[in-house]
Amino acid sequence: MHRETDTDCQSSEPGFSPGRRTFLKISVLAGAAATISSTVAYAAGESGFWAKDLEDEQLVDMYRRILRIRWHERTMADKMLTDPTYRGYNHFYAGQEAVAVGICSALRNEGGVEKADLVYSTHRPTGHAIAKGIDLKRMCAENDFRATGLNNGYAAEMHISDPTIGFMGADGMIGPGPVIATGSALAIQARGSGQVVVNFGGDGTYATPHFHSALNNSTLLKLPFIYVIENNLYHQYAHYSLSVPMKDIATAAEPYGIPGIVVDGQDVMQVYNAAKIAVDRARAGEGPTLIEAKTYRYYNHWGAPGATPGELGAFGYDPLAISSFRPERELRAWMQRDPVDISRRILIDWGLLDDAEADAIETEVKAEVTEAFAWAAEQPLCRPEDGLKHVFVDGEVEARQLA
Amino acid sequence: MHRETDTDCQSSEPGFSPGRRTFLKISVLAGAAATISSTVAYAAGESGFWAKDLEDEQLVDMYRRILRIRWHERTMADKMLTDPTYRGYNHFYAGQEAVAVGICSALRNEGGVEKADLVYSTHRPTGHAIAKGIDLKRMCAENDFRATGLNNGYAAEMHISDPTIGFMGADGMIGPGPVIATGSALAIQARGSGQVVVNFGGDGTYATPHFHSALNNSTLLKLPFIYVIENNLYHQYAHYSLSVPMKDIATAAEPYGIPGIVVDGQDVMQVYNAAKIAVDRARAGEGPTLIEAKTYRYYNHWGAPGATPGELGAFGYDPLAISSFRPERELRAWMQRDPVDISRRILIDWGLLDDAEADAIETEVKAEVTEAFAWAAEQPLCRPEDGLKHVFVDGEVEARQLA
Amino acid sequence: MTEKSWMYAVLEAVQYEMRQDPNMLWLFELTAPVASNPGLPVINLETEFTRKRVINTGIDEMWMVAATLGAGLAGSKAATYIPYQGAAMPFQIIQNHAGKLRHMTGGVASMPVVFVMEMTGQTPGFAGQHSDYEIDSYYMHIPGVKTVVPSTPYDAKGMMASALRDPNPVVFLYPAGLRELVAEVPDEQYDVPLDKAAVLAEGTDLTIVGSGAGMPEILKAADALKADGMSVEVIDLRSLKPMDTETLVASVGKTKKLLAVDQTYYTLGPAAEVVARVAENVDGARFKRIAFPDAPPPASPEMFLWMRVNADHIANAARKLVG
Amino acid sequence: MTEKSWMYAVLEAVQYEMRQDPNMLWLFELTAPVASNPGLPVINLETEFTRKRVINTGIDEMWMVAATLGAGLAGSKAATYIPYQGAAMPFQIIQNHAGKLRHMTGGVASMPVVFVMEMTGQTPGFAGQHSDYEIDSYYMHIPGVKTVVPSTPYDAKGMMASALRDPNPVVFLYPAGLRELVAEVPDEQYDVPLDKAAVLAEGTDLTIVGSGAGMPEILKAADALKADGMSVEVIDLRSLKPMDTETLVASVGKTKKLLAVDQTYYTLGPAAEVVARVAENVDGARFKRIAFPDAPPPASPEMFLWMRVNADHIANAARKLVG
Ligand SMILES: Cc1ncc(C[n+]2csc(CCOP(=O)(O)OP(=O)(O)O)c2C)c(N)n1
Ligand SMILES: Cc1ncc(C[n+]2csc(CCOP(=O)(O)OP(=O)(O)O)c2C)c(N)n1
Ligand SMILES: [Mg+2]
Ligand SMILES: [Mg+2]
Repeated sequence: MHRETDTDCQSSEPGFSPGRRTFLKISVLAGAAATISSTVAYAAGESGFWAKDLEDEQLVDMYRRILRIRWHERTMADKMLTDPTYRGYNHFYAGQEAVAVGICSALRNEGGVEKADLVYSTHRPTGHAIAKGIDLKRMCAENDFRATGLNNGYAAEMHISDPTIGFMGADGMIGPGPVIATGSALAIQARGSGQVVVNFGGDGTYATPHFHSALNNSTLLKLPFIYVIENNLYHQYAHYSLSVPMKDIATAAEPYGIPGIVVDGQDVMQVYNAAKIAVDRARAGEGPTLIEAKTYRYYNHWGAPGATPGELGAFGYDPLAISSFRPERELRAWMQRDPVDISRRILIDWGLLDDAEADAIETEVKAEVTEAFAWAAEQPLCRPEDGLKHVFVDGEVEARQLA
Repeated sequence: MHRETDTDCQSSEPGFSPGRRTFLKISVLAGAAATISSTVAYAAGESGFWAKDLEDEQLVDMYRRILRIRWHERTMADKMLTDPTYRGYNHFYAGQEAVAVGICSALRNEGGVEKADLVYSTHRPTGHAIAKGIDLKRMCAENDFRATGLNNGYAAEMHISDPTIGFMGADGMIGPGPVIATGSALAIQARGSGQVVVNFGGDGTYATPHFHSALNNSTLLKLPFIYVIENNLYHQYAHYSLSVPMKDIATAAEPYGIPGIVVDGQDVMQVYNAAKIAVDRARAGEGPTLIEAKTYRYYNHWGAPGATPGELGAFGYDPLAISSFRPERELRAWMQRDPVDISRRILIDWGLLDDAEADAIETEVKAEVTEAFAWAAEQPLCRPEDGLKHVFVDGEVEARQLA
Repeated sequence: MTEKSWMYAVLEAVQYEMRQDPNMLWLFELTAPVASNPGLPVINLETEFTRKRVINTGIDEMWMVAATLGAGLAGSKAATYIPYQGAAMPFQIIQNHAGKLRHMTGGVASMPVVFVMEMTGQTPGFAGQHSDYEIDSYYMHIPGVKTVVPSTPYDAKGMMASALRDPNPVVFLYPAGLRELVAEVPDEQYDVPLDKAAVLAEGTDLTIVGSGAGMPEILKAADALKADGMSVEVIDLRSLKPMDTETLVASVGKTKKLLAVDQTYYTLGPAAEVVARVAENVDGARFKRIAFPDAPPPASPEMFLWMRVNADHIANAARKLVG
Repeated sequence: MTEKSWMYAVLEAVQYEMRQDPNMLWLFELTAPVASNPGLPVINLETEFTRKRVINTGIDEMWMVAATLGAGLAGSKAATYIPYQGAAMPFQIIQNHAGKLRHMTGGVASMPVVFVMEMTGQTPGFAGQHSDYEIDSYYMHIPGVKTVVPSTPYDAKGMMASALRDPNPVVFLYPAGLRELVAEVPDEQYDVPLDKAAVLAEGTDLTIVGSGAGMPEILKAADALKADGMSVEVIDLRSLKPMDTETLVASVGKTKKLLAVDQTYYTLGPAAEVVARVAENVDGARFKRIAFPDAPPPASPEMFLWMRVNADHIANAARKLVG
């Protein structure tokens, strides 16, 4: 059992991002992912640096989505901390934005469950949902338990879903999600619809029995399935070394004979690159890929304990965390390689934006987020009796609490 | 998915067994297990050939136990085929005897659950039970549903157990056994009682979600746990390539960072050697080992369909096997490396026995088995009402089938 | 209309739906979807629809059910056949995912899936895990799945057709002890509703209610009781959830005596729900339940056969209740 | 005798047994075995007994339960605390192994183990998997395990002590909604039996039966009904299996009216067993059940709070039944 704190990602120069040309050269030479880990055979760099081929518009849109997640987070945290009438909650994703956006940028995000690429999310879903293109207003309304929310107030944060964009939903359980996701990949393979299924899962999912099941069956059947592990070093209040015997979870791919890619989860271009490789492989019928993105969350496991209104991140200890604390310095070191900063600097460096344009986008996104929360707050609450609906496609169940 | 029939074991010269000295040299040079597979890093030969250190008496006893299993099998098969009043059944183990005996010869087989090494078995348990030293008469009575059977007639073949010798029992389910076994190893580690836990499992257990759970947790906690996979190439009616994406299941040990040993399951000395390495490691507190024994069963999955009275093995197709047949030539090729023959030849070759002595042992064992079946047949049947007992330690449950 | 085995009749229903819907999947483990019947073509789903749509897996029933669910969520109809040994392995997937996803997503999740859960044949001699008959209770408590258990080849085919056409997840309990039953079964596809009990015999003295593998012995007992001159009403639940309260209440409202029979353990078997629903709605009736004792099935046939509910047990209980 | 929280009281019982038995193990996942109480020393099993005996694991509840069982089989007393999110993950291990092994081995397997299964606090807002209260039904059908659910800190401590001393596997249901209840709890170790219901109030007009997290609202309703002049007998089941039929039958034999209340879904909740047992044994009584509807709990507090059984629902049902 290795117990040292993983600091690989921090050892790179904070926020460093070379010019577009230099960057390309580095990634071709060393492999984009190889800067993170040399133990993994299948480095992204082997296949070239695909982010270069994206349209300028797409690249800017990636930045915009990262910002949208970030400002949704910050607005929500502030609401939880300052507005006692606000009932919504969140498993905060701030710090991990580049993972969701990098992956979803390699996917088809339209056309419903029969055409779009499908994303299965976790108990920490809002970042994935925004990256996939969810309607922000209706998501905010859902998280605020409103009848006009994305899921009519039945779901709230931990179960939001929107199949029309291929966002198959959050799941409050750790383990089953990836296995269910392989079933979607099986259906896609059988009907030949050319879609790809991505499952997001935390480092905590490695220890579940389901982990083996998802990788083994998707390997045996060569399914178009991508398992993205967001290794943010902690599952709830425990360091991942308590449940994972290897440093890089991606190495778990080896015996199955499928690629295991370790990628810097703070750099959206590197994440995109890894995703592109896996998506191409999946669409070509070559089978699954395991991607491990090294990343970190800025807030505590759930909600905003330890956070301060108006400030990013939760530096105070989570009062619920009894056995395993996240050291403040660890958190601050990770924040020096912030995914928002990195993506902004890359776009400026590549000459796609200047500082003023980047700022303007941020201002727009903030307004958009503020408006979404405001819209949500005005939406109607649910009617109690509607709880009896949607158990089955038709009809209602009986109100057994009443005599 | 590799689909070629695994013929590695057959490519060795049938029944070949070099003289004791030559043998030692080969195993030291090439690694006893390395003759089976070169893909596995941890070859038994690295650690020397331990079977040489066994007392002559122990070596002869290994042969005797192999014979005891074999004649129990043959007698049972003949009874099932010829005696319509006989109600017992078996998941036959013939062909795999060297695995059970090789492993159990490296274990402590006395002292109850607090002192003996513990063995968890499968739905195919009688070979393991005999190797561990079970009372043959009482086992035969149990398999014949007798009140004086080992488990008073409640268990029958698929659940026989005798904790007094550390035989923790058969289990009719595929998957949970190994995980439960790791819990025994945990208890042993905590109380410092120095025992070792061995779990037998078929190649079919690899695909279960439990496989990962057993290996991961035993690795994280460095438990004295040995997972012996008896890869007999088939799980029920399907070739193992349908559920296992690698050729050697032992390679699944790699990402956990624990040894994965491939061993020739037909040669009891090689199996013993692998077991000794794993047992020493476990007792030294160094953690678990995965051993894959390449072997083959001579009968069909369950019972004796396709077999002929008085003949070893079932060459007729199993009428239940719809999707995957075992080719007759595959079976015949494996029978050329029969574990009974190999162990006998080794002992003769090493000068421990001559042909007449070996024959005499076989005659003794046959008589012992015949007597056990005869004793069992005379035992009393169970009293119906006793079915209400043993649900809890005390008392009985009510007879709810009666108004 | 031809004499068909239960097994064949069920596969006929599956074959028909798979021919209609080119995306439909069938996942199995050891029980290949193959059946033959005198005078009829062999059905072999694996060869007819190829391994793309008919998937043979390793020993991982959790995956089989989860994958079936995932196929449904992606818009493809799917069904899986779980052998009885693995019937509790995927429990959590059905309980926490299939059963909740529709409601938890506000009606958005689509799950046109069928989980065929084999129950043991309760064969004497195999003990515990291989002779039990208990999953009906576990699966019928889950909201959001329909849990059904036919008892005749006719119902088995018709309910399989209905289950495959139902947009909701259906747990289709499949008592292995019945799969060799033979009866007249129509050749064409037809629906048997998934929410209606069947009144198999009408009578006025007593109502006997059971389900699944319990029905053959109940019918035998009813014959014996009729021969005694008792007027017995026999009800086959068919659907455990939703349970057809109306039919039960109407019957016991008339007979005022209810004997509820379970093959599973007494405590919290389906018969508890039967008695409770009727007791809430019919005043002044008398009630009795018989069931397997609250003990795992022992291997010894002597013990096991005494414990498993049979026609004698049922007839005796009926006589006590009426007499 | 000191005022103690439920949580603290339970850990006191565990700490005592771990001090007695140097081999006893405790396995946990996210809920560290730590509790504090005003005026009393902090209990921290992990620091007191070290990580050798108090094991913090990854997210694998199946392993936690299987390992606890395996420890018991090897002769070491063991207990595990499963958080509610994982409460159905180890279902098959308890159902097919812990529940059957003793009987299947003819009495040979030893299993001095306790599975503490947390149930959600039924907190509004979390929906489905995080607000349900349903595992009581699943676990109480299993033969060979005792399934208990205390409702007060006193019973929680005493039943934990009894469970840890019991040589049989015990499923100790732990409603998270009650863990902050505070009451007088003795400092010394004591036993509360695992097979007896508790009569919390005596009365003659009506019997109300419930369990676990349902009890506080039942007691509130009973107070309201008493204020109305109704004489209400209140029974806390405490043990779901074995169920204390005698106490139930004696009570309804007297009151002739039974209101059975469940926090879980209506169909086949423990209340079904309560009604059925009484209906079989008491003639001429009247029966009513209320429970959560057969629907997963929705996130919206407006919907959820209307659906979850509360004191008003109970009092209204009682008035209908008696009036
Ligand atoms: C089966 C199950 N057990 C326990 C939990 C409680 N739980 C919720 S989130 C979580 C930690 C997940 O960690 P990880 O997968 O690393 O994701 P992260 O929270 O770091 O994003 C746990 C244990 C759960 N939801 N489901
Ligand atoms: C959970 C579960 N699923 C299915 C079965 C049915 N079954 C019994 S033995 C067996 C095959 C086991 O194969 P393997 O592990 O290779 O052992 P072998 O029979 O070859 O000794 C299967 C599928 C079972 N017992 N348990
Ligand atoms: Mg994590
Ligand atoms: Mg096998």
